[in-house]
Amino acid sequence: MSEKKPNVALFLCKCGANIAEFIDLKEVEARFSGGGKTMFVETQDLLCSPAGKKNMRKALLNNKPDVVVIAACSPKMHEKTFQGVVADAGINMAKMQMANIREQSAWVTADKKEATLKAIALINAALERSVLHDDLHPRTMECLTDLVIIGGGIAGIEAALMAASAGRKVTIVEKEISLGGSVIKTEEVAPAMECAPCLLAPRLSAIRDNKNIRVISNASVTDVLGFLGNFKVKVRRMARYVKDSCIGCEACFEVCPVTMKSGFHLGLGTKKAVSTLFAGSVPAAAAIDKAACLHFIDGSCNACATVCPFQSIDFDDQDEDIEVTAGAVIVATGYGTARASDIPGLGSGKIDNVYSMPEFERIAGSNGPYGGEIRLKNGKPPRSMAVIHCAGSLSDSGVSYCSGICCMTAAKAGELLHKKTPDARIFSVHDRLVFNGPQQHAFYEKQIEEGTHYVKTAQLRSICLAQKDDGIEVSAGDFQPMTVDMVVLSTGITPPEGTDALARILNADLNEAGFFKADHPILRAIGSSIDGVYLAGCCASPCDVATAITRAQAAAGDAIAKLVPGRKIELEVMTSTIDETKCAGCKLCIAVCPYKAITFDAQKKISVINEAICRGCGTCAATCPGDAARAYHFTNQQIMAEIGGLLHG
Amino acid sequence: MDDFNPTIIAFVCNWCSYAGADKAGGQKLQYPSNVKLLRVMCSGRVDPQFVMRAFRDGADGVMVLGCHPGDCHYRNGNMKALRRFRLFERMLSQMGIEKGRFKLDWVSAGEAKRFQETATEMTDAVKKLGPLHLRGMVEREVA
Amino acid sequence: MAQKPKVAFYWCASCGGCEETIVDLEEKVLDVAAAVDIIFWPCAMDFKYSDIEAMADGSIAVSFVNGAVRTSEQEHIARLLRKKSGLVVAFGDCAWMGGIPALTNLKSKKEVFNRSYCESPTVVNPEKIVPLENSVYQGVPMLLPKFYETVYKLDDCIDVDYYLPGCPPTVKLVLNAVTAILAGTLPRRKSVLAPDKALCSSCDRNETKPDSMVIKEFKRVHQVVADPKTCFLAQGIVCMGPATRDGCDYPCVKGNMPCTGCFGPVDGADQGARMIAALGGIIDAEEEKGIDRVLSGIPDPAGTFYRYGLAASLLGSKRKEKAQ
Amino acid sequence: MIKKISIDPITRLEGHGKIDIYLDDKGSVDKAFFQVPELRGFETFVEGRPAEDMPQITSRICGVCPTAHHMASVKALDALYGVQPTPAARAVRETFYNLFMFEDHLLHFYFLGGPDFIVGPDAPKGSRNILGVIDKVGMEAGKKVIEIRKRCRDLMTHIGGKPIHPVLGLPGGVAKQMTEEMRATCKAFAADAVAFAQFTMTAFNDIVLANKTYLDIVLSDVYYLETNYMGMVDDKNRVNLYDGAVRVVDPKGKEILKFDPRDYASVIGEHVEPWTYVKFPFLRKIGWKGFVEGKESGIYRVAPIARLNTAEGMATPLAQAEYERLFSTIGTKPVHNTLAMHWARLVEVLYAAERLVELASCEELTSPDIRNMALQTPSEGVGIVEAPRGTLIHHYKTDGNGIITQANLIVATIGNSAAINMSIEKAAKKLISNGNVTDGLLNMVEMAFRAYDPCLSCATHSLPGTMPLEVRIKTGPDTIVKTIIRNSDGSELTF
Repeated sequence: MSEKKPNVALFLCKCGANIAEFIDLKEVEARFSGGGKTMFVETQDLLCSPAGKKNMRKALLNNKPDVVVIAACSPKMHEKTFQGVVADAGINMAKMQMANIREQSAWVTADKKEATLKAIALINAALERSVLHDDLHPRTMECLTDLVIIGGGIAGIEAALMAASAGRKVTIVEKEISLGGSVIKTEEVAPAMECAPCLLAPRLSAIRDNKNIRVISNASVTDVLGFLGNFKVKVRRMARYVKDSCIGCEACFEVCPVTMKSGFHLGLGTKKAVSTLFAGSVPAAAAIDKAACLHFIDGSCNACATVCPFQSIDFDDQDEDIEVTAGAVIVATGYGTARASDIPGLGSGKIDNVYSMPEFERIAGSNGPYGGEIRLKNGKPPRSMAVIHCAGSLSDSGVSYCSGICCMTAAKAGELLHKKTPDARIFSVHDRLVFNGPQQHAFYEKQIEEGTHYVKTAQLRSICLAQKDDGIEVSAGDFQPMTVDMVVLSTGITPPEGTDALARILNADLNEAGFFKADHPILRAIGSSIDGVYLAGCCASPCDVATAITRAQAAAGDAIAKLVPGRKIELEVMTSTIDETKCAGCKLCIAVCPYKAITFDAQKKISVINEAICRGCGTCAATCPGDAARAYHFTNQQIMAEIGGLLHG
Repeated sequence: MDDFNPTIIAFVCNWCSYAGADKAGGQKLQYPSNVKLLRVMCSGRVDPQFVMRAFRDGADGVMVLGCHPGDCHYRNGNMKALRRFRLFERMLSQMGIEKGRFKLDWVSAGEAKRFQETATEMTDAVKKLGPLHLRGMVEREVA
Repeated sequence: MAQKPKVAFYWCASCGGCEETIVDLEEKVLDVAAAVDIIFWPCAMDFKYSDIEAMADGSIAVSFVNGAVRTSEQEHIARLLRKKSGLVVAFGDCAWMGGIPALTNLKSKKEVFNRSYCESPTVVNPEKIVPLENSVYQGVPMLLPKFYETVYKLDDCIDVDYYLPGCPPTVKLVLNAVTAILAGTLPRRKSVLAPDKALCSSCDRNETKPDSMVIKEFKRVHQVVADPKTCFLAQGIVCMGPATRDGCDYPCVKGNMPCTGCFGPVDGADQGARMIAALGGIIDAEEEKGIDRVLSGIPDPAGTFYRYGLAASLLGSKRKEKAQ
Repeated sequence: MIKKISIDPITRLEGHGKIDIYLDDKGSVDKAFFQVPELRGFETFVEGRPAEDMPQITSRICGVCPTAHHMASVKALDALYGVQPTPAARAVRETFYNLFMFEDHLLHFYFLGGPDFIVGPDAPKGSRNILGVIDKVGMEAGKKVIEIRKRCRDLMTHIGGKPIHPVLGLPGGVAKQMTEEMRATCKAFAADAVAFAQFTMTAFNDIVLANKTYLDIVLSDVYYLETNYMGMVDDKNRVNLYDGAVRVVDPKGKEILKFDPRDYASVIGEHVEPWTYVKFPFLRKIGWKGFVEGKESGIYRVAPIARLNTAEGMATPLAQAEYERLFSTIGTKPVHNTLAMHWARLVEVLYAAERLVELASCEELTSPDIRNMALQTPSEGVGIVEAPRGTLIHHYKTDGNGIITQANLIVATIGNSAAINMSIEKAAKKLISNGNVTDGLLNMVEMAFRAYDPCLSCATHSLPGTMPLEVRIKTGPDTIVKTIIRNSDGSELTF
């Protein structure tokens, strides 16, 4: 507060008839003219019009008030506009306060007298608070421009390539030993029926050859500190016992005596204790499964090491903690699927030839356990198949929502079998169907033409599978039971395992479904609740490959646009601050800060706000029991004055 | 007392409730002029001191309006407000201030109608309760 | 008149603990006695005011007034003292914020009389006799001062220059104040003569408080055996430290009991509202039910957060119908 | 024609005290009233507060004897929650309590009551204060007084947080464990305390008892009042300040009541007068018979002499010896001489000091087992201690959640309020004749009153401090015949 009372200029806007018709502006003007309350009061037709702004500017330059109060429309409409005008007249933008007499009085109060009185109260409140305003100045900060991408599926890969192409250094952190994510486990991408591995192959090699991209595989993110433009990401790389010099020649595979179920094949196929994820993977290097390897169990075997032409086997490899700095983090952790075995009645795991969709994708995959040959347990190709839609979805027990993409995948499953065995009988047992847009819909029609029976049931939940001599009987109350060789359960899409943990590490919010919550569902679907943490692919919500890639591109693009080498980033102006002389270091503000912007300075024994992270919500100011935390532009004094103004206007 | 014309202060968060009020304005939804708005960035910014000051300075009722749970622009400021005012309300009732005079509620940016209804209901409720007369108390016996 | 500055003490509604602090100055009291001329006025003032009124205004250098104002007599004397004194210092919580007696502001005068004179288990009072401002006893008129509806802090009645916090103020604080007065090194008028910072800043248990603290359950002091080293809040025990002014050297905490807030709020804060806001913010519960479960550990918010300062809270007193 | 003499304020209990003496037309005393014009309403505002906060809230009833209220309150909480304090807790509490009694009694003897005797009733008023005392007993002794008190207060700070408004007590225990280091300090202090108590007793013998004039005053019937007496005793009917049963003897010294604290309400009634804020306790067994002396009066007295009268001895050897000497010297039991309070007080000082010695070497004192957590659902509890100024009673009722629903407090001094009235009247009657008020009146009345040590925290804490008084002889409420003012600096005006 300055010693001498600041001079206040008050502008009243008629807003055409919008305000003038409902509020007696003459009376308002009279109420605030003279009496020391204001320096001058000026009524204009349309303040936001070029003429209005020009007049305002003139009045400001002539009278040089310290503070400007504008009684007009909602600040959400024109706060920026008028901040510009006053700034243009050499007055700090924070020395302008709007009184929203249009939306809050003129338009909502029938009685003109009442409307006028309310307008007077609102203006009075604005006056009372505005004289206490302090200048605010835009603040900027140097920023890092590199990216860390969590997840090396198609979305992560796409984002990495895009950022790298813009010259940014990118680090991909992948939990598997090689990139590829879910798409690499898929044979084809519907409805275009593009070969998924073929989509990936060129991108994988591009990644391998790109100097700007570093891949840390067999690794996970253990901690993330910082904020947009300045993140520290801690990564733990698990030992793989094979050096990067390995090119994946597979020479060691033959000599490895240990055969085990392959996770890549979801247990349907096998691999050796030393293996790569798939042929031609990036990174190419194989890895040793320590739990299964005889060398580690009893030291009895050394076969791979002896046979390796590149001396790449390294039994002494250790887990390693790596710290990476970046300006932004892109989350591309993909999705999981509902566990079919959890679904009652559908006998997954108990009845032969009942598969979940991911399992079927492996079976159908040319890089799968059977080289892409769709077959039953007995090795014969299925003559008939039933796909159960929404398996475990739309239920309180399993996935409560519609994933929106499984119907397409279900149809694709039929198509895959149809291609291999054109006369196979295919049933699609469903309640509701979701096919978005012309391509998907056309694909659905094609299935019907090709003879797929779309069987509608209202009793999805009570579908029951039973092993019969001639196959698996699929029955529910309301359709003719069918007996088929193979049943595929179209399971719903869930957040991938570890999402909760990662969200905690990132301090980011999740939505009800457990996916990462978007900063704004419409305006900013690729932003998380944390500035500088982006969402690409399925981690925000289930989507098809095309959307996943689009999101990846959008996320990378937004990050690239925000973080430009040599350019500073603008920071929130209305942040909060802590008065060092008053702070007792009671720490209570630290817990309430939604952005972890407050930390405890052990030397000074006080709390400190990192104004680069602070978004100015003011919760700390409302919390501080010692009156040390202060929210710029919303200080206790200003708000108290506003209250007084409203009540005594 | 039909002629009793209460004053009600509503602390509204910038992102949801203030916008909701703007929308009510845009749709010309009429509500009692007794309700006067005060903008804060987040319902989590509303310090119980503000509410007490409003009562002391002559408000007959006070509302704090924020985003619906889960929709807070600042993640969970509204939940902090909820917890705070849960405790605060118990103190208020000890101080003899009736429940109906204070209200914490959620109004989203889209809920113009809900804003109108909330404002109207609050005004009716406070009208029924009559003047708070807190200043009557503060007008002390001491000269 | 002695050349030594005259210092007066007066007690309104108080317990005598503030005077006891003076006695606790021990040997130092002799130094103080040497430096100033301590005079006590109640006698002369209580009844016949003429000789005080005869004194020149401001002829008392400093008046230390302790106790809250509950009766017309106390108010009258406070006013007279103000008139005659250069400085008036509100000595202790009762004078500064109403103190413990201000908890009566949660009750009405009627309730006080009923409880004390009619409904107590030992009172034998079939005719429901209660003390009266004017009564006639055995043909003799008897007078008692007016008993107000509400307890007031001193500056509700008179202009106060400085405030000494505490229930009672500590010896150290009193000596500092007296020294400052004698040396003429008082801070700006209206100051509270103690650090403008919260207690946690000096409490040695603060370092045991986790940086980011949430509270899952509030425990009442009798429900737990408090660890003698750990921050009380960290143990889920309400400690007023964060919302209470520093300067007492936290004797209660050293006695392994939480701060109850007797040094009042820091400048510009309402102690109770502040504590409610702070504790409310860190409650670890989502929906109403859960929150209420946590809050059940604070059965008496008003009495807990305004233990010594109800008269100084923004609400001041339980709401009463307009005083006729 | 009624003449009225006002002594205002004589002192304060919960506030100021005021004495009105009315003369009949012959100019001799018709009646006298002791008025207390203030009330803070603790019983009312503690309703709704959590019981566990009572020890700290109720200690604010009196800043001179906060520990008495604190301890009565804690004992009420023990009863409320149906728990016995652990042996360690009990030892710590009793240590703390005896430190307090020792200090408070000494404070009274040297700072408040003592000057009357040590310096002398007829000594220049300006010197009748602690400085005067130091003068008389010698600077060395004077330093000793201040030093021993300081050590006592420091020790209390270590044990209970604060000497004024301590934070020690919790139901079934205490908040803080005592360390071996604290025990050592206690031991050292206790030894010196006994020595100092004996020193004080000797001073009292030499200066007061050896002085015929003083002794006559003590024994003069101006300060003689025959009443019942109340006090707490242990299982051997010896004085106990912290715990025990409450015993009542009649003016002949015969036990007429012995009750457990929880039954207090069936024993004690309180009478209300419209002209004062204090109540007048009496024995229900006899009933309220007005302000009268003797066997048929329900009025009883509390505080040191009352305790000695009630008990059959002291629990510690040196104190027991002094106890016997007191009664043999005065020659009656009970002793009805109000001024014997001072002597009795010193006997208790000695007892407290000796008790401290015992406690300091008590095994459990430093045990970590300071809380009994077997709390029962609370409903009602009574706690009684012997405060410096007499039997102090706290009684709480709560809901199942331990929130106070009703409280009743019988403050020690209130126990004497009726007796104080009568002592004043009696003194006045003896000292005023034909409307002549001698200047000596002020001090004599003051002595009668001060003997009760009714929680004087005002004038009597003054330095230099005589209690300022004003006597006005009036014809009717507003016409003043004669005014005598004695200012706090001792100067006296008559006009």
